[in-house]
Amino acid sequence: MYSEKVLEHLRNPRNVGKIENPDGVGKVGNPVCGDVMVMYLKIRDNIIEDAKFETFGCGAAIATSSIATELIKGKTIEEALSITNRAVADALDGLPPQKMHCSVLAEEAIRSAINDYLAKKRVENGEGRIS
Amino acid sequence: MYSEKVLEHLRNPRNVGKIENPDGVGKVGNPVCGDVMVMYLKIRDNIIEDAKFETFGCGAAIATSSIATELIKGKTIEEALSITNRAVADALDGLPPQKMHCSVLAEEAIRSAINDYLAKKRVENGEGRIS
Amino acid sequence: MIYLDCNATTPCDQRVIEAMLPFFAEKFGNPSSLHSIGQEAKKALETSRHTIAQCLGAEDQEIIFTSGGTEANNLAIRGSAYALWNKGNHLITSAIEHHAVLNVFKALEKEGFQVTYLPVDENGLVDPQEFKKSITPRTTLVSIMHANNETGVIEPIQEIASLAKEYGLLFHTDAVQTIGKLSFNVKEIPVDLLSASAHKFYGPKGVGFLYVKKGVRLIPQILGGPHERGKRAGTENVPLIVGMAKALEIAQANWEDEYRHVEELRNRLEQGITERIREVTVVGKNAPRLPNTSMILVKYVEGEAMLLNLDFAGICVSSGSACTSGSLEPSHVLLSCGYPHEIAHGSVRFSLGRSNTVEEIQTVLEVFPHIVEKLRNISPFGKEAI
Amino acid sequence: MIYLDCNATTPCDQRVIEAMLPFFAEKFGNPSSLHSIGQEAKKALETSRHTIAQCLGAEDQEIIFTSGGTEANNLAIRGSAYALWNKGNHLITSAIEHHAVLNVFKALEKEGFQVTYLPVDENGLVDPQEFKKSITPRTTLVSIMHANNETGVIEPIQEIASLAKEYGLLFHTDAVQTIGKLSFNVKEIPVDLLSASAHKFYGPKGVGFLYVKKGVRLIPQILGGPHERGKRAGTENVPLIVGMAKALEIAQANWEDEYRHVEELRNRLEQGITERIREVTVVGKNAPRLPNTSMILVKYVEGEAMLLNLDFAGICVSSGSACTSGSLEPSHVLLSCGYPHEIAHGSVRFSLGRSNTVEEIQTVLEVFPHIVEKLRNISPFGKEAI
Ligand SMILES: Cc1ncc(COP(=O)(O)O)c(C=O)c1O
Ligand SMILES: Cc1ncc(COP(=O)(O)O)c(C=O)c1O
Repeated sequence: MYSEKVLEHLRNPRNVGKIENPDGVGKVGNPVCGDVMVMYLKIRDNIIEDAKFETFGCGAAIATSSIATELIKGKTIEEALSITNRAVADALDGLPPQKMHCSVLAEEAIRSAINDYLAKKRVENGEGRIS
Repeated sequence: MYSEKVLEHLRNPRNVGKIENPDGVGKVGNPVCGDVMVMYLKIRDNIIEDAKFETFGCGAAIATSSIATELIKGKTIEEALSITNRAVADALDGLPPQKMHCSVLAEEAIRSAINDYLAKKRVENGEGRIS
Repeated sequence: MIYLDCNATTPCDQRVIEAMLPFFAEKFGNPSSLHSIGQEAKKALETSRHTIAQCLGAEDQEIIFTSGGTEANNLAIRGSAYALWNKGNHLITSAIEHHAVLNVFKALEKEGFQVTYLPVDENGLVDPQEFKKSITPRTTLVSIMHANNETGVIEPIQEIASLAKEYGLLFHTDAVQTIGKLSFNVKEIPVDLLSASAHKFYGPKGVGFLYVKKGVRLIPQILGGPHERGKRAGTENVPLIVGMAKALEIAQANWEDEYRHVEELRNRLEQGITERIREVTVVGKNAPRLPNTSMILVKYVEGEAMLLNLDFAGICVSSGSACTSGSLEPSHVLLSCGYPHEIAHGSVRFSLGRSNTVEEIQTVLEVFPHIVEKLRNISPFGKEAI
Repeated sequence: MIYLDCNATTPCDQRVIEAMLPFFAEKFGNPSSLHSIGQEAKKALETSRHTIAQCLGAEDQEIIFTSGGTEANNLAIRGSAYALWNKGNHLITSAIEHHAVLNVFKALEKEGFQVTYLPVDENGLVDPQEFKKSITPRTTLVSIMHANNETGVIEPIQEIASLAKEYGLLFHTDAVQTIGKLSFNVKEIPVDLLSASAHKFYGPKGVGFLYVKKGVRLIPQILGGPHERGKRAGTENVPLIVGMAKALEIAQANWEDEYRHVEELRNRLEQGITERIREVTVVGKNAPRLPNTSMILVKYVEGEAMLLNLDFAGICVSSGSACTSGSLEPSHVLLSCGYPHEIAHGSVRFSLGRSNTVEEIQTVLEVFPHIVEKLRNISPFGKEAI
């Protein structure tokens, strides 16, 4: 049911683990539903220098997390934010219909980690202060 | 579904045909139902000397007719009348349930042919006359 | 043995057996299993579905596997009658359908549906105009068989399907006797549902399929796991499905040659019989017919007696349909054609197949007249006509 | 490949294949045909029925052939619920039945029946006293599976069957996972209906049977010809039925040896896993269980991910039941046992068979801990516990 690409990413997931002192962290999903993704980002000059993930979930959840980190590494924040779940699935040569939600989760994880970074930056820049 | 004995009687039916000037004739069944048996008897001194049949019908109908003629040949009228449909079926090593009615037909054919004989005899003996 | 009972069942083609064999013990996985052994089976399942879909001009997801023609008919009729229950409760079929169709309609009648059983003419043909007249505003479904299993007569389903479409009715055809013998393209004949059974075209018994046009709703009849897109539960019968696909592929590749072959033999048989035996009738002779089927009525004798005597001579035929062989009633098909009971009782069906030969037909033509003579000799009827 | 998914399906035994083979192309007749080729098939059919009946202590006419366990369950439940409709509309089953049972009951609920789904304890056991309490004057039928396909837990059906008898209820058991693995005698356990499926005991897929105790009325679900004493229409699947009989015969002759063999391997597997991997649970460990089944819950990781990684290593297992493998919900069986969702998601089912070896189990014990480690390493959970 899975493409070779999915299986390959499950076999050898890229960028597994935490990043110490990450610039952004995104946690999406719910253990009750069987999928939790945590994405860690290192960002410098608007560029995603490093991305890592931790995932509790099925084969597709792990593979989409893995490919997602690859897709965003080296990208600008804007580029990363424009990555859709379709693009994640396509990068894996497709997903079975009942697993498409994993690609949605990956998209959300990227978005959530970047938003975390942007929020922190706003605080640092004083943008977060009540004026 | 049929016993070897049924098939053997169908293969080589005994006593097929008419008897010229029979002492008794019995015709039972109905072409609409798919079974008609005609039994011809030659009777002397209360003994069935000869029996022949003509049958339109399935394998079981032909086999029961054939065995019935065998069963009654050489028997007294009383003996012949005591032959039940079960006895006819048993003589063929049994019949499938949906074919048991053929043995009933054979019993009826015997009975009908003997009754015909007895009726004719009563007429001959003047018993049939209105007194 | 001379086997002339191909409408009852056919032997598996050797290539079909070879195609099935690896799936019993080597590639034995459950297609629902996610591991490689399961996925290998899943792949074979989907490849088979594709092969079958291609043969019919259908899309893969329009093919639902069943345990045979009977189940396919049940699923099609009951499944769609209930899916359309809110639109209407009037259904139309014909008087000469197989029992796997007729008995479903009879059950539905008891459950509150109204069913019209269209009559047929003396050739066994449904009249499309009669069909049109029987349509009511409450009509939802019409089921007319493609070819009759007893007589081989081919119904005008192209016309009926078009009319059904025009009136917005669902159209089902029991094509169990035609799939494999003729070519069928669902793009040419606009059917919504079509039943087929592998063992009629040199595939294995116990497997068939239902073509379900995209968008047609069907209430599943066997419930359980999410197999067959929720339309039919139960672990898929992978080896037999692979066998069915192979059998259909072979049949489709050769149907025209086979058509000519069996038609020539069948015509030779019919000509020989009518020349050699007095007072016989070939049913549906003037109607479009399957090339392999010959239903013969022999006056004054009964069908089963002929069948058994032919069997003694090593010739396998049927008297009416195999399904009703236990029953005492003559064929409902022949009665519907207007033959009286006593004539309908005297039926023999010869149904030929790809491996029959001219020599075999010659043997039948030598043997059969003697059998009829023997039985007519036993019969109390018809002697005066000699 | 190390195949540890025997509850999903088993490969056909070579003797089974050999028994089936002649019936595809040589003895290929339709059992309804009256000629010798048909009667030869008919004889094989009835001999197979006899063999199966003997294995269960049943009478021949109590065995109805179906297209598998799913169809047998559907026929048993729907067929008897409607046959008893006039007596009452309350039915009882358990929460942990296979979907081929559960989904029939769910459909019956929509059709006006009331269904009690008995809960189970943490071991997955139904409580016979709970069952007794759920009986109402309108109760007609109870269906409790013999052994659960996911956990292998064996339900107290002897007690439940006796209670059902006492209260005049019909008792059905889905014995798909036990027939072939254990011995079953219908004289000892008073069931009225029992379902079985050949592909679970080294027979072919697509064939099963329903035991129907003499006198039990059943509304047929597939209508057509008069096959199977009017209880199930459709040309009989002779080769597969012959194969099923052979498979059951073999299984019955060896079940005790096999029982000991797989139990020893299973215990070795469970001991090895619990020694080597922290925070794992063996489901139903304290309940009577099938000797071949081990449902293991591994904290912090998800079942499918374990399954696929095991497959990379050439080891075939399942995560929950094969049937629900497409779904996102964790096993309803584990949830019914009271496990929280996140734990239930981490399930792997090992189900062993006759051909597994100690070496294979050893390999699993070497490979599996690494897989769990790898996946726990990927997981955001459970690291603090290391
Ligand atoms: C026209 C027709 N429909 C349905 C069937 C039933 O199919 P199956 O034998 O696969 O149950 C048959 C043959 O038996 C048939 O000839
Ligand atoms: C307990 C149980 N019941 C029913 C079934 C369904 O049987 P089949 O696969 O023959 O449809 C299965 C297996 O799939 C099962 O494990």
